[in-house]
Amino acid sequence: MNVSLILIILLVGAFATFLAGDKLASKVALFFGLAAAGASIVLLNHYNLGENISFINQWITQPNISFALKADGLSMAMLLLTTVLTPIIIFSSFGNDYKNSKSFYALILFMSFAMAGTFLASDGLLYYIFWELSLIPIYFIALIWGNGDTEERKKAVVKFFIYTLAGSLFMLVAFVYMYQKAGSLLLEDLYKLNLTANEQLWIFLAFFLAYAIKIPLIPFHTWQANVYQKAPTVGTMLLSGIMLKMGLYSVIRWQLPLAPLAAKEYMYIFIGLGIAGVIYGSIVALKQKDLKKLLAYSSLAHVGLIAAGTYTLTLDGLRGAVLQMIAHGFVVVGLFYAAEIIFRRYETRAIAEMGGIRTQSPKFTSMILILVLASVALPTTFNFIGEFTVLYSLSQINIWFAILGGTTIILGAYYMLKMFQHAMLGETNTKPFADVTVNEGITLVLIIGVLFFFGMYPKPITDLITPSLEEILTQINRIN
Amino acid sequence: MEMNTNIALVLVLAPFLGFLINVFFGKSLGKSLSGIIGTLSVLVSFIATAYFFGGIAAKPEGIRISLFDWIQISNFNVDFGFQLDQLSILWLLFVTGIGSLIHLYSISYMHDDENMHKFFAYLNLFIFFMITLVIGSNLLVLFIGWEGVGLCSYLLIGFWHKNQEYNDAAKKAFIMNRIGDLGLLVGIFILGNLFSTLDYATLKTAIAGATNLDMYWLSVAAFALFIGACGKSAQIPLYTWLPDAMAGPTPVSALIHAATMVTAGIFMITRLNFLFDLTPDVQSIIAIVGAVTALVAATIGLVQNDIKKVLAYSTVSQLGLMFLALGLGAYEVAVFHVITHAFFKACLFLGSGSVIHALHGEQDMRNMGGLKKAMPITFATMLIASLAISGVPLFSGFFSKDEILLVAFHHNIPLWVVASVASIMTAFYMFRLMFLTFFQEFRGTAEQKHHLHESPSLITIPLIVLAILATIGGLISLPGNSWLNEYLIPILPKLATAEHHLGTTEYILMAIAVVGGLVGIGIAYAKYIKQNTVPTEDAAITGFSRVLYNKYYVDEFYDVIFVKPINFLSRFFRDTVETGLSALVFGFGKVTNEISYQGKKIQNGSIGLYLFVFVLGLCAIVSYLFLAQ
Amino acid sequence: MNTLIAIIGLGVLCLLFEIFNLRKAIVPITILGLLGVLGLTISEFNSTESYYNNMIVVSKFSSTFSSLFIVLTIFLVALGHNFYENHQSKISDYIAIKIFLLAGAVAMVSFGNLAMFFLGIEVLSIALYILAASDRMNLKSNEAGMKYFLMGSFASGIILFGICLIYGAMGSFDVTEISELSQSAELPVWFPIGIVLVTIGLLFKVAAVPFHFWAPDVYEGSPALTTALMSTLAKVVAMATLYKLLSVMNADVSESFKMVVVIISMASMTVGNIMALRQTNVKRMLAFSGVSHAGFMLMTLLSLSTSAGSLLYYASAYSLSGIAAFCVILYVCKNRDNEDVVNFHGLGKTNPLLAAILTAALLSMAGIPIFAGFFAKLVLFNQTIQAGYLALVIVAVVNSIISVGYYFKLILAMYTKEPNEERKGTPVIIYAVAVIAIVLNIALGLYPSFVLDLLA
Amino acid sequence: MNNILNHIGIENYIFLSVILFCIGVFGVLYRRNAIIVFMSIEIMLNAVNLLFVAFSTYHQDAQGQVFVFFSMAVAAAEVAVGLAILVSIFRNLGSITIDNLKNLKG
Repeated sequence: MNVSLILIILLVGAFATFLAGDKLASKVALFFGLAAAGASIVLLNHYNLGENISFINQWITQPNISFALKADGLSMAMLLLTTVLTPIIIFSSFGNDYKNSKSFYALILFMSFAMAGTFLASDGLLYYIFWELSLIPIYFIALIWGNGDTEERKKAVVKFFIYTLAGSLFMLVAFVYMYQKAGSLLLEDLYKLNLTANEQLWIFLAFFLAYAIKIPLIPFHTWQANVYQKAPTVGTMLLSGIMLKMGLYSVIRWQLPLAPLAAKEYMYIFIGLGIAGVIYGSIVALKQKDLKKLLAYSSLAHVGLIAAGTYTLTLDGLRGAVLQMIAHGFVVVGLFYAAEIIFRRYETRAIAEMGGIRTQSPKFTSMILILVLASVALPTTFNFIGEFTVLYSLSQINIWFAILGGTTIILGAYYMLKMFQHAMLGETNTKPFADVTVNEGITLVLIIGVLFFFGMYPKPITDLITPSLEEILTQINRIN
Repeated sequence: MEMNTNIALVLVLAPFLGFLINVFFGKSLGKSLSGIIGTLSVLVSFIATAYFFGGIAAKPEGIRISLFDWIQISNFNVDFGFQLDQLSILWLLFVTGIGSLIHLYSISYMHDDENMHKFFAYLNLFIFFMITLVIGSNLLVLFIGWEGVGLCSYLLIGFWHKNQEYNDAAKKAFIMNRIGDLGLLVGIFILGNLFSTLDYATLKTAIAGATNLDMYWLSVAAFALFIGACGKSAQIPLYTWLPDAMAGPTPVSALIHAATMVTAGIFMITRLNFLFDLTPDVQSIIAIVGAVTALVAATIGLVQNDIKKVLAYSTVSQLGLMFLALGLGAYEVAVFHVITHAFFKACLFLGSGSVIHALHGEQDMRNMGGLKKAMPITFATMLIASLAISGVPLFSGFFSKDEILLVAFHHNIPLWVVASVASIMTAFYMFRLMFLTFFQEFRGTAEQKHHLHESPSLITIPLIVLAILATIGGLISLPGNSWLNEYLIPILPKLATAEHHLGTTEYILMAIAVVGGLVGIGIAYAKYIKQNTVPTEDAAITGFSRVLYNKYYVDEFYDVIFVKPINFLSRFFRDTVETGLSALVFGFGKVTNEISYQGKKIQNGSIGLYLFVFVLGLCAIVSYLFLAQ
Repeated sequence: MNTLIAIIGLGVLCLLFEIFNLRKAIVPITILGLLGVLGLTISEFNSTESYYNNMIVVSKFSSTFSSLFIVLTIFLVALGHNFYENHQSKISDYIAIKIFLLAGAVAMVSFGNLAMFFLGIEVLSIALYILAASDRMNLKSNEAGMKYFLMGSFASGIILFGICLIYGAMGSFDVTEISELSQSAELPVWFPIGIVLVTIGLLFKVAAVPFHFWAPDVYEGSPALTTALMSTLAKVVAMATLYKLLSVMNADVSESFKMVVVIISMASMTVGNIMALRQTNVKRMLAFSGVSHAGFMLMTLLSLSTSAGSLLYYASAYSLSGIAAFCVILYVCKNRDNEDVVNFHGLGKTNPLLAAILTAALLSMAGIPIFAGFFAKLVLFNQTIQAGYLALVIVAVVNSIISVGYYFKLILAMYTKEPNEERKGTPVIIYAVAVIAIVLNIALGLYPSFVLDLLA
Repeated sequence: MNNILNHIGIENYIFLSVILFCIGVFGVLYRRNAIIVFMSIEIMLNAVNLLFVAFSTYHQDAQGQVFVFFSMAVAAAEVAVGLAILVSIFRNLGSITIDNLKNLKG
């Protein structure tokens, strides 16, 4: 039993969903999503028992490329995030009618497949392929099933595609360059490379461009808000919940260990960029009129902090970043889902057109409040663990980083509560708001449950990721 | 040990259970039952606390309970644990004790509210977090409670969520608290970096055992922690949320914004006394901030007309006095004042609630008056509490406030002067409140007058209990023979060596304070009873009173220097920077497209041109290769 | 050699079929014949032999490329069945011309003597002139034919002049002799000039900047099937020939010559991609895209000794996706007077399969992973960086980004616009060819070693 | 033969051919009548043929002259196709000026 099983399940699932026809598509997709989640939990068990669940096979002889899927704690954690969120996301779409739903759900599973592959691949080219592959389904999901004016949407989505592709192509060049030196793109072979500081800098920058756009860090974020807004909520969830973690994961897995000298040399700049994103994102979020856009900018702020954490090159920074990635994955999916629930009833995403929902739907309001609070990292939620650890790591580098990064807890509370106040509170809305349905409730409660459970007991995840992060740190520190 | 763990869990979880029951089943339980469950759950905690209180004498080192590993940091682990020692038990006693009373009070007070079960749920949740704050064995568990009570404060201030102004107040409270929380976090970070632990006990040993402490960073940490305390305990510059927080139902003001939550800052500083003792600079800052807060808040309190606003500024002012004591290293005095203040201020708030209840929501004292006859119990209890806060001898406030003034006098005369002036003002505005509310003729509408009545017993019983406590509360720390000081010795070892004697100076000072208080009362009497003055309409207020009435325009000031710029920046970023960046990215596309458009003109279809370029290219290549070499 | 003879035989057979009135059987029989030839070629994969005094040299290079050409011709012939529905009386001519064209192509990659090279190139070109102008009554087709003819024969003149100078310098047409001589003695300056002239002639054939002007006009004007042929078969033939010519005759290419290649390569990519952005005619857009792909393929000339495999791979990837794309164009633009993007509106709704195929083909051309186009670029980048031309690779990367712009314009048109009218009929052959081409493309993407290792 | 080349020198043949070739090129570039353009191309080809023959003599090698036959045959085939295209253009357009062939552009 090895990790390729997950990929096979998801890929087969994508085809099966497509063949199942429009009526059955959503259920088949959910089935395969759950199967993948189940399989990954079983695999996690095997992994924890110390079994080798990696899968490595020669693929292309010239150039020398392997089909290498290596599962360590970090990959397993991200894999779980993907496979657990995927069925949740699929389930969350129940109740929406999508035309041509067989393609829609097939694309979701396919995207999940590509993202899972990205998290598992340990050969540079394989990784790159999965990385690019994940772009295609989301492009179509956003383009075809998105909302708003078609021309506007097209513009936003094409910009997103070209922009991210542009970034990643430079990463490809970096990989090719390293291939020249190493004769292979297997991660462990790349680790053995002894690149000069100058080479490392260029490689670091090439990677950075790819990741900064994907994550996104300012000032490369301009695609984000528009695409989040225009994409169907399922797409937005996939993007914000999992896909932007691909960038952050890649920083930890590829960028830092492959170009540690550059990472160390210019650490302050990149931490600074992350923190600038925190402040900038938070401030821009304040005055957003569209709920999804507001959430997009809040994502920008959160990932800025996570990125800053990774660039500290400390165990706390990396660990906090990973914890926060997972936590943010759940919370942001929950929030976007909440936005979707409102949209289903009010047909609007403009905050100004909401308000007064609390009197009509106290249950839903409580759930959204919990998500809001989790997103502002209230202790006992998972997000607090991540944010605290990241901020702590920043304080180890320089207390000012912690203070500036910590403004997120003030500004975050500001924009989130402001949104909550205007969207949910106030005089009873004249338009009726049906309370959450069972499906909606289950989804939200699941997410909230995860957030609280790991908020109180993050140890399982910490124990899972720590050894691999330590190994990565050894790689980062191997020179000098 | 097992027993203790279980009881401690009961102590912590009983209110949480109450919260869960009220949240999920409150509506179906009915109003009375949900109120009873809410009250009982806090009472259970109180009983559990009493159990520990009974056992603490036998175990002066306290009880430590570690439940599980919570957060792992590279250089240390934070466990989820409890520490039940003198300090936390003391705090738990009055939190759960007063908490129970206020719950009881709320059963009646909130009976007309359709969301009463939610109210009790939030109150229970608050008690749960407050207990967590107090009981935690390290700074991060404290932080859970710290943020948790902030959340409950947010929920309860905005309890009437249909009113967006209340929601604004709630939001403001939460955000200002979070500014403080950031300070607290920064302090935690520095301590973690310095000592690799956040556990109180370990921290204490580490600081005591350290050979060369980094004083600079220690001071920064202490200062950062102090900022945290400022936020939670409403000190300058983070105090403006507290008066606004009066938007919440009155029991909330009594419980959260007078008796318990706002004392969290004092708790935290007392908890970390071993740290603050090492940083005299920060202590001076605390003392000065405390004294200034006491004075500023008192001046504002002089002219407020909203009954709850007066009490709110009074609370800020009293908290300032406590911080003054903390800054002077007299933690036990601060704690003493916390306790007596909890009694009389809770009583005052509940009393004012009783008045507001009777007047159906009227809060402006200009529309009150003459309630003495209609509401005798409320009047009597509030009078006792007012006497206590004004420092009239033999009431609890006299002892605690007097000790603060004493300490101030011994350390720093100017601070003593400031504190004394604040105390005199306190006496004045408290009796201004009493006179305007209970004496003379009723100034409200006839409709209101018709409905005037004393509140039901569920409201008056807590008032009476609190009034009794406000009277006799001083007994726990009589000058020269202080049970409290003895009790706190394990926490504050300095006390063991401190001398307790009353000399001439002390008596003179006491006399000055008492006279001062009486003068304050006298002026109030002269103005509001003799001259029968009623405060003027808002528009007619002039001169310095206008400045005071408008709270020194601090809110407006903050609005101009923080809120407006941030909002401006937000709009600027949204409209200009975002569009600009976006245009920049699109710009690449636009430029290439434009080049493409121009390029199309070259491709004009003429064979002649094509061949010409062909030949040109040929010539260029040949000449580059063979002529240029 | 057997391949060449068999192909010519097949061409003659085609003409005979017309005489025997077996029109209906022409396409199937030709395809079968070509499959046979393909088998024959593959059976000779590992033999290196020369025939007729080195006139023809069969090597691994020539047989692999010949196989590719044959496969492409099979596709094109198969498509002809549908395309020439309304010209039944001339179908044998068209098919026969294509077969002869294939003969020229095979000759071009297996020449051992410059005479053979010249003949091959002329056979190919003349066949193309005819095909370009084959829609006699259509002025556009006439114009395309005329333009192509004039410029093509001009280029032929240049090539001939180059050959002449080489001959003048070396006294022989035999490439082996020439290459031996070129390494030993002091050479007259005519020799390199000759090489450069021949190279330029071939650059014209592959439509590299600045010799590319004919391509968009001719692609647009020619009948769609001819355009398909030009953009796939003709382009890769010319590229392979150029590669072979330079590698056999001039093993150590001078630095300044490489510089010229780098500049032309960069210019081709950039001009091709930028010009394609604003095109509304799909054939014209693919013409410019072809220009840019020529630029990419020229990168192989920088590492002549090692890059035969990558050229083959790139050529296969590019031409297979080209065939798939043109299948869809043939279907969509049948019975229409132009190939404007408007015709593709809503194809995603009316005909999802073909839309998906066209999308896949375009993604492959854009170099998105799992499609062969990605690996093609990858190995190319790899080799070019190895050869030390990082800057060129970066320009190529930037160009890949630009190219996405116009490929996606077409994809967007298919999926986001409303269809303007129903399209009827499901021409099985078009579907089959498109599916096979794209499946082959993806298969190459999944198993790149299969092709890459052939010429390693 | 030898003598002639000795007297005149191979360079001169090359120059002559180049000049002829260039005349052809200029003809192609500047003339607008399709027939004249064809003729110019023929001049180019024949300039090359001339050079082939000269080189053939220079090298004492018959291959060059054989090649001339190839090229003449090819040129003839080419022109045949070209003229055919020209005829159909003339039928459609009524003119053989290449300036009229500007419909395909952009």
